[in-house]
Amino acid sequence: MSMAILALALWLGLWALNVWLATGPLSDRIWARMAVPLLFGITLLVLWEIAVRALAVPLVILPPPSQIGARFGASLPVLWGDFVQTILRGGLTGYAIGCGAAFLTAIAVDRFVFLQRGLLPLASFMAALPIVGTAPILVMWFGFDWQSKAAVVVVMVFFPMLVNTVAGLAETSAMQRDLMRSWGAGYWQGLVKLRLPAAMPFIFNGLKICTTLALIGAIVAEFFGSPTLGLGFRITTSVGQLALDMVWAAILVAALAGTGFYGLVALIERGVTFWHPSQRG
Amino acid sequence: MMNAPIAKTVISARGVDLTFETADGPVHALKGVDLDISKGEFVSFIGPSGCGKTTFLRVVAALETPTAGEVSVNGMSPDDARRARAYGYVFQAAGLYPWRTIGRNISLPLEIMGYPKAERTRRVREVLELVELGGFEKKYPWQLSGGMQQRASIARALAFDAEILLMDEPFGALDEIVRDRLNEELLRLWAATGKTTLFVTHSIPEAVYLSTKIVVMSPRPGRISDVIDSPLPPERPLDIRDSPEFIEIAHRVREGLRAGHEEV
Amino acid sequence: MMNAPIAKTVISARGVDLTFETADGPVHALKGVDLDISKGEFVSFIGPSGCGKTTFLRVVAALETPTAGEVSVNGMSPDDARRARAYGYVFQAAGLYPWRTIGRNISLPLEIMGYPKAERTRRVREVLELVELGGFEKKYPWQLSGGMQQRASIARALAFDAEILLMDEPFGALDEIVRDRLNEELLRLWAATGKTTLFVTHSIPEAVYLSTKIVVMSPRPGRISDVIDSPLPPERPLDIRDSPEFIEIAHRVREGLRAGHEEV
Amino acid sequence: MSRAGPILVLVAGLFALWYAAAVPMNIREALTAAERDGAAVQPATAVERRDANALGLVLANPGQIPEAWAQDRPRLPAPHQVAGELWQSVVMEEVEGRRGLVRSGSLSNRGLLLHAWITLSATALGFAIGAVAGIALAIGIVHSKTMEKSVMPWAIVSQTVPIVALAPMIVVVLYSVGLQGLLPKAIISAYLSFFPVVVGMVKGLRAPDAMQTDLMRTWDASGWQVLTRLRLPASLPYLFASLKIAVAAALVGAIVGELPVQGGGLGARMLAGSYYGQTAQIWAALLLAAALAAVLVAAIGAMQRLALRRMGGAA
Amino acid sequence: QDLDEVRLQLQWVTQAQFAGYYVALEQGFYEEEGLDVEILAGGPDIAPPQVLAGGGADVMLNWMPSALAAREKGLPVVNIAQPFASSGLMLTCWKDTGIEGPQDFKGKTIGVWFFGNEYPFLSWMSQEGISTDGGEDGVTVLKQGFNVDPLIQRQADCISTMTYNEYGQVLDAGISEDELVTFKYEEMGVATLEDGMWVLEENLEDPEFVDKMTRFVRASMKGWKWAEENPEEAAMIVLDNDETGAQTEAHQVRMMGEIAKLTEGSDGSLDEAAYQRTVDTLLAGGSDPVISAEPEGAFTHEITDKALQ
Ligand SMILES: Nc1ncnc2c1ncn2[C@@H]1O[C@H](COP(=O)(O)OP(=O)(O)OP(=O)(O)O)[C@@H](O)[C@H]1O
Ligand SMILES: Nc1ncnc2c1ncn2[C@@H]1O[C@H](COP(=O)(O)OP(=O)(O)OP(=O)(O)O)[C@@H](O)[C@H]1O
Ligand SMILES: Cc1ncc(C[n+]2csc(CCO)c2C)c(N)n1
Ligand SMILES: [Mg+2]
Ligand SMILES: [Mg+2]
Repeated sequence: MSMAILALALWLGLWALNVWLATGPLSDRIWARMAVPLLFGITLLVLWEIAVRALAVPLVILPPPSQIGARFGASLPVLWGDFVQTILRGGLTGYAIGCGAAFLTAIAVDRFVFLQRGLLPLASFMAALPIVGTAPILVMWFGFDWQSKAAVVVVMVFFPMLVNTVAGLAETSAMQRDLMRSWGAGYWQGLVKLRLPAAMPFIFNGLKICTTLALIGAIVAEFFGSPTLGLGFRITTSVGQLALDMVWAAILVAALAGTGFYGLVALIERGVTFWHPSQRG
Repeated sequence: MMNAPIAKTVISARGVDLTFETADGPVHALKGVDLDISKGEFVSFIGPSGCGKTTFLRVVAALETPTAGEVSVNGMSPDDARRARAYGYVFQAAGLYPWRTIGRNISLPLEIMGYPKAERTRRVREVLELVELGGFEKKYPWQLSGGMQQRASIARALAFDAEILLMDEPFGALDEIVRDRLNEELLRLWAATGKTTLFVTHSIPEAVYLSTKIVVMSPRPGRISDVIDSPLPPERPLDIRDSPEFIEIAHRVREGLRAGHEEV
Repeated sequence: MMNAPIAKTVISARGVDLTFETADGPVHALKGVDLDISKGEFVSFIGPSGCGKTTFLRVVAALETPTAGEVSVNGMSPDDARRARAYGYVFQAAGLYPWRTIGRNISLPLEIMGYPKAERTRRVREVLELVELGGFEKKYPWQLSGGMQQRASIARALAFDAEILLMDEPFGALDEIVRDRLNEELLRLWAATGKTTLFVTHSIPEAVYLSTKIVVMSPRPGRISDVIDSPLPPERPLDIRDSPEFIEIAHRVREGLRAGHEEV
Repeated sequence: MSRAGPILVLVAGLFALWYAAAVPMNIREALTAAERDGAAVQPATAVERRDANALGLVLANPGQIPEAWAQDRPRLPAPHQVAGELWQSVVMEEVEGRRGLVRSGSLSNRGLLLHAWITLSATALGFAIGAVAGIALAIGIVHSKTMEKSVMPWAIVSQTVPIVALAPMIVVVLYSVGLQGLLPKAIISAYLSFFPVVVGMVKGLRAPDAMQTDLMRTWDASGWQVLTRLRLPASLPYLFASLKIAVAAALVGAIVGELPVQGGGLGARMLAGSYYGQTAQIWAALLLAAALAAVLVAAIGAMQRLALRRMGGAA
Repeated sequence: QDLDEVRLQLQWVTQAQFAGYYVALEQGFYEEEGLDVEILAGGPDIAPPQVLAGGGADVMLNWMPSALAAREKGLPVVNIAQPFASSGLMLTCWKDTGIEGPQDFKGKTIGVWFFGNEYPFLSWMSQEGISTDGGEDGVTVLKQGFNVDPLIQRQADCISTMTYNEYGQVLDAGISEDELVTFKYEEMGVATLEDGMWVLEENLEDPEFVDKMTRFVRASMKGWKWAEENPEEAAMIVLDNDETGAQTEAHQVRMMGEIAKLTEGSDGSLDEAAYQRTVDTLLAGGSDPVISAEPEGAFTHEITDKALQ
């Protein structure tokens, strides 16, 4: 009980500090901007630690963050290998291929009404080819190594990217299009000079959503067969060994990689779509 | 009321009707519009708000298809003329692309039409000076005042060599002084290049000062109620606006406008 | 050059500076602006494009914060006045919400301010008639011509009882006849309600015809170059524009404008 | 007809491609089977064939092509094999099966309809939770700087946690605290679907331009009024693009939530199919799931068109 | 009358491997003992020890290596009964790879189940002195999904199979026995006990729980014996309980037949010799043994003794 009160007090205190940091006089300092999410995260972690200890949650169900941190620190070489295998080889390759293919498809769909009528419904058919179903098949086709993981990622990111790009390409105003017409701009010119720039906010939406999907895809695909490394491999084998600290250390790697990846895309987005009201804020 | 072609006819409209279908019934934007415009003419369109001026310009530029009637531009369909890059169009609202600076907005049609880079830079400079926006080349549209945006959009249409200039209230947001200056510039440019110009305005003096022909329109349905050929000489100093001929034409235009309004 | 308060001062600006930071250097939009506006005055702002008229109105409406200086409205900060719903603002561009019909666009501020439904319907009807848009209530903005959109946006600002009316080139896209009519209407409305009005225009006759006070601005940095109090009587038939007083004030304004332009 | 035309043409093309692809995919097994039956194939032994190019094998043994479409455990079942399985599990099982609709009065657990229904209900619940949570979070983020700065990064982190990997564990843990049935699956499904909605809606709610928000300011509209009268309508294109993705993600989530094969569902079906090497079974469940997704996405597309029409079909 | 609730966590999806329990349920053996039993199907990534620890089940089925490893990890689980007398685990290889004995594994690719099931294999390899890190002198280990595709696709030279399930699937794929070489762990002397019933140690202090488990084990063993005698009906009962409806009758009947060979001769009580052999195998795991010390109190005869009275 007293633990609960302590936890609650801690939460309120840190939240208040956060509100002050985020909106107070220091809010535009760079360190304050970094501190806000960190503080929030630390709050969560501390609460987690308190909860696990207070409720005596068995270690094989949920280990406390301190133990996860220790395991993470002690397993860096192993986790690095997993990171390279899953994120760099499987995830990134699949992300690049999948988003690229979806982008080109979106342009084809945009160019030919025929494809728009025929391909879009088919693509949404592909949308929920659930990873559970596709992964075993793709592992069967492309083998155990990262190639099959990349293939799973391709299938996963294709639809979100396609939907966003198609929506983005439709996002021009009538006057903007009329101008292009009045200059006798050809299809490609209209695309490159008008529709693509106008679509960028949507395209980056897709790219951002896909970053996390790519990670999930690469990790989960490893459940269905893998070499003896990779984050997905680590997670499943460690669950089996009840080494929950290792499970969470692997998840930590995924979270760090994912956040970094997302942050990178968001950064590029800021540069590319600086003109959009949502960025001018 | 129709105007016999004097020189080579560039634009010819015959019985043009245009009806917009809207959720609560059709809107007759144009009805039985007949008009011939010769090469090198400067034609002003004047008429009450909503009478179809913009719509007519859009029909000429192949942005709207008439429900009935025929339009030909240089003997081709408006759409072919569009493809042949015959038009420089200044829209009623500025319509600048927010992701491009003013300079790059102006150079956009030049890029599209394949002008070489050096030429683009030169022309952008030139037209920016012309509309008195030197020094704003690197700004983004949302960093400009309303009138500045409008001037940028005028500059954009002037930067390339369109045979036909379509200008929809280009000077609406400008003060008298700049407006006078730009009127003079436009006239000079027109005289020098002989571009056929279709110009929508709400200012009677402006229409009379600039035009070789003034088309007065009346609304609902939009049609041409008067076409006035200007007897003013091609050389027009600003103070021509005090001459009796000028005042007389202005009067006729005002009467036409008023008649259009009363009908409603 | 400053204007001593005659009656109750509603708006008072003291040494207002405003600088925009842009990627390629700061832009001085306003510099040392001092101005007092009394209750019920009709003040026109005139000046070259880009001289800071819009910016000044935005400062008064608490949409922009001055870099230096003080503005007070009814003795409070502009922001408090905004919260007290003191302003009816007509922007330079129509700014209608594309997903609402004209009628629902006009009723939007009324909804926000909590007018009851019947009252809203009545007022929407009324102002639509006032701006001659009866029958277009159910249309969407993109189905209207440029001038009609602008009128709709005027109607929107007139529909509710704001104490202070801020109008940024409201009649820019209207023809002379409608414009004259709306000028008369506006004057009538102003006389009837005694609303303090800040009015940006590029038309010298319009400014002179409407105003009790004309503020002439000059650009880069934007500042007030002249403040002219109009000696014209409150009752103003349209033909007052031919009176010698009128022509004399118009001349003074034109001189002020020209001076502002030459400086640049 | 003009709408269906392109779809039909493309589907036909897809099937042709599918049949064509099935040949090199399955040729090895087909040849092995033929070899066992004593037919002469080129090259003669499996070991020699292992490193041979699949297309080369097809060319060397054109007579075995039909065999590639008739394998029991194909790498890629031919369309008619999948169709046959679908017919069996959707129609025949219900009509003739011991536990089918006709004999038992309820849907058969050996048929696919029951499993599709189980998955669909978890999807619907999860999508509803996810969409509402996503919109709510986006609204919070747009309105509170603190929320934006502290929650948004963690919303991102939450998605990088391979929830799918933890799904079985979560289901187990939830079970041990007494949550069972639809809810654990729906929670996973919601977890996957809320994120696209947050990302899209944050952008969409911020899409109104300066003039539109300034107007609201001059009227001193409250936050709620700005939200309902301006931000939400302006965000609709973003919302619908996000919802389409979210509903697909919700379906994936529900299926993943079925990984601990208890209780059936299409996910359980796919997985069980994979454990017992029933390729056709996997494909049938897969196609049904895809069809389900297509229907759900199309439903949202219809809502989108309806909403746009009601909003004047703005140009 | 009030029935006592028991939740049993299986370690895999519903199949004839667990026929005894389903039979006991369907034939009312549990009810006769005053028990209301809920059988929770397992699957990949469900770790039964975790379910037990979380309070999601009262008793679990588990392979002894995995259970003993959990015990060392601080989750004190105790074997209360061992219906499976022998192991069904084996490696199945293509004969044409030239593999004849364990020493031929060098340089080959071998599919292994992880998730706690890798322990017996790792022990075996360590006893044979073969490295599992790939290369010429070691084996390349793949984490095998739970099906036989890697063998059929020839992505692996050998894969793990159970006599009662995967091996049958290999045969179903049209491969004849003489194309294959098999290595039963039982015959290699590295067999570990499978499918024991395990509970949390702390629960055993509660006499009521012990009583409940006694009745549970008694009824379960009755179910097993019934299943051994009526394999076809037992398979049908399993099929009826399979919520996915994915299994085929033929496969389950054959599985029941094979399972019966493993449960044959067990009355449910743990054979201490087999236990010791399992522990020795696990301790012999070379540089990375599965368990590091002889377990204490990892099993009890208390319940089977009472149940067999
Ligand atoms: N896309 C459209 N859909 C429906 N009606 C339209 C559309 N565009 C224009 N209209 C209607 O057509 C009529 C003529 O419009 P147009 O824009 O040509 O007027 P205008 O003469 O340019 O007026 P202004 O001087 O105000 O710009 C108006 O009544 C308008 O409501
Ligand atoms: N958001 C902004 N960022 C940067 N500069 C701006 C911004 N808004 C306005 N300016 C600059 O401030 C100056 C004054 O602009 P303002 O809009 O007040 O002019 P104005 O008098 O209303 O002109 P117009 O008659 O053309 O509407 C201009 O030079 C403009 O470029
Ligand atoms: C979660 C989990 N997955 C797999 C096994 C290993 N296993 C035990 S029985 C069996 C099925 C054989 O047909 C398999 C693969 C396990 N113990 N726990
Ligand atoms: Mg117009
Ligand atoms: Mg302005």
